[in-house]
Amino acid sequence: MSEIRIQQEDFDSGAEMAALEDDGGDAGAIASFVGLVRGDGGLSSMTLDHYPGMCESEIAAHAGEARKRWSILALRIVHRIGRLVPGDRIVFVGVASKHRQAAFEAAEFLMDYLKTRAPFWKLERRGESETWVRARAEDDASVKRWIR
Amino acid sequence: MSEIRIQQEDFDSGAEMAALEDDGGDAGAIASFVGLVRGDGGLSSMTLDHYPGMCESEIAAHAGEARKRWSILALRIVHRIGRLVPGDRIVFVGVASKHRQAAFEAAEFLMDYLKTRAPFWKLERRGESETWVRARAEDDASVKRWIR
Amino acid sequence: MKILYFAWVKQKIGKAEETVDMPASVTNVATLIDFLRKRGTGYEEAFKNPALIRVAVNQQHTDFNAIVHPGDEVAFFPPVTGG
Amino acid sequence: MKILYFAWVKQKIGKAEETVDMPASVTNVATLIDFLRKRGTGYEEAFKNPALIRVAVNQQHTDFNAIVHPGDEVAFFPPVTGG
Repeated sequence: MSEIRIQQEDFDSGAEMAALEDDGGDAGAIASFVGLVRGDGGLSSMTLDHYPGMCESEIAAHAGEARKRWSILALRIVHRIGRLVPGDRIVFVGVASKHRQAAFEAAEFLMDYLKTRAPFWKLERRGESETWVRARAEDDASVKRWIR
Repeated sequence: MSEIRIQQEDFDSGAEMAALEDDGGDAGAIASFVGLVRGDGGLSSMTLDHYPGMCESEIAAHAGEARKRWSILALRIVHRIGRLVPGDRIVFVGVASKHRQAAFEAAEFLMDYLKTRAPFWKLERRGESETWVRARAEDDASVKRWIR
Repeated sequence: MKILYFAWVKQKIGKAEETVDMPASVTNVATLIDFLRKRGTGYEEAFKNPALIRVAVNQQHTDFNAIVHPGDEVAFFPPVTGG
Repeated sequence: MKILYFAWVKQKIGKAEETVDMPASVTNVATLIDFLRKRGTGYEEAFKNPALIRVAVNQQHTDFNAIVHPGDEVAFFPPVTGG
């Protein structure tokens, strides 16, 4: 089973983990990732813009691709939008599989794709100045691992 | 901060995640892993033997090694011992870091080392027969990634 | 044709979406950009450096050679920065 | 010298730990194994195939060439299978 949500409200990482444990059936391994807003360089807030519709379909397509590549028993992705402050959760990705290698790889694959393909954009506020985050070459390099 | 526990009683993955989020300070990334007992091939229970003292020091040494290799803000390892049944949690590993690559790599590193170095042994029961789990060549190959 | 803008492309153009009648000169994304650039200074500013712009046609990532049709939904945005 | 056994090594020998006086013949792990094998059928059975046995001296993984001393804690066990 796959659950994919894009939402303004916060999520509970523990509740997402518990749901994965429940949905995972005979899973032996659950790998998860939580992304949080960092307060680096005086960041006061971050606002996430997104492309409704395309966001959901891009993420669903990559979840489908992950299911083709790895044996996945359950998968959950939650991505927040709107205004967030340092310490806030941004994203949860969790994968339940029989084996740990598959669970870790699928979770990393999904995170790399969220960073480089899913239509989200971050606007950072520091004091009075607002800047759109520029795509990192590092993220592009990271996603290239999965191309085959 | 590092928390390492070896215990008979169950743990709550969500509570471990919440503690990592609290301890992580300005972490941007938390990667975690939960290992569960699978009921493959009619497994009815699994009993974990361990070497008290050496277990704690081996795990602490590897947590220290992970801290040398990656920039880690918080780290939690919980490993259960004693009798477990299918669906039971065995192990939790969680790492908070500024960046996702470090968090994922450190969590995988710690799991690979727990599998191949920490003195735990699994006794599987299927019906009336009990067998000690043999070390998997795959796990040895997996840990070799980290040797440098 | 429905056109959507996101992130700083939206800010420069000053709107999130609009519906335009596709002129005969527009056959693909590149010629659509040429057409849009002439619509005002916000557009000119947004499309000044096309290397910074990404495009999706009908919610699929594509490139400037992609053919466009009157009923399409075309979105312009900077490289994505999610996760 | 304190000797510990784990997993099937413990089952074959029939005890989890014991204290032995180290004879002069014992200098390293290999000669300690030779000494222990003569203590009974359980020991002989446990150490029959030394390739299956791992050893820790004073709670550090090591190999059969490791030197041992009278006050040491030596543990014998199969390859670990944690996680």
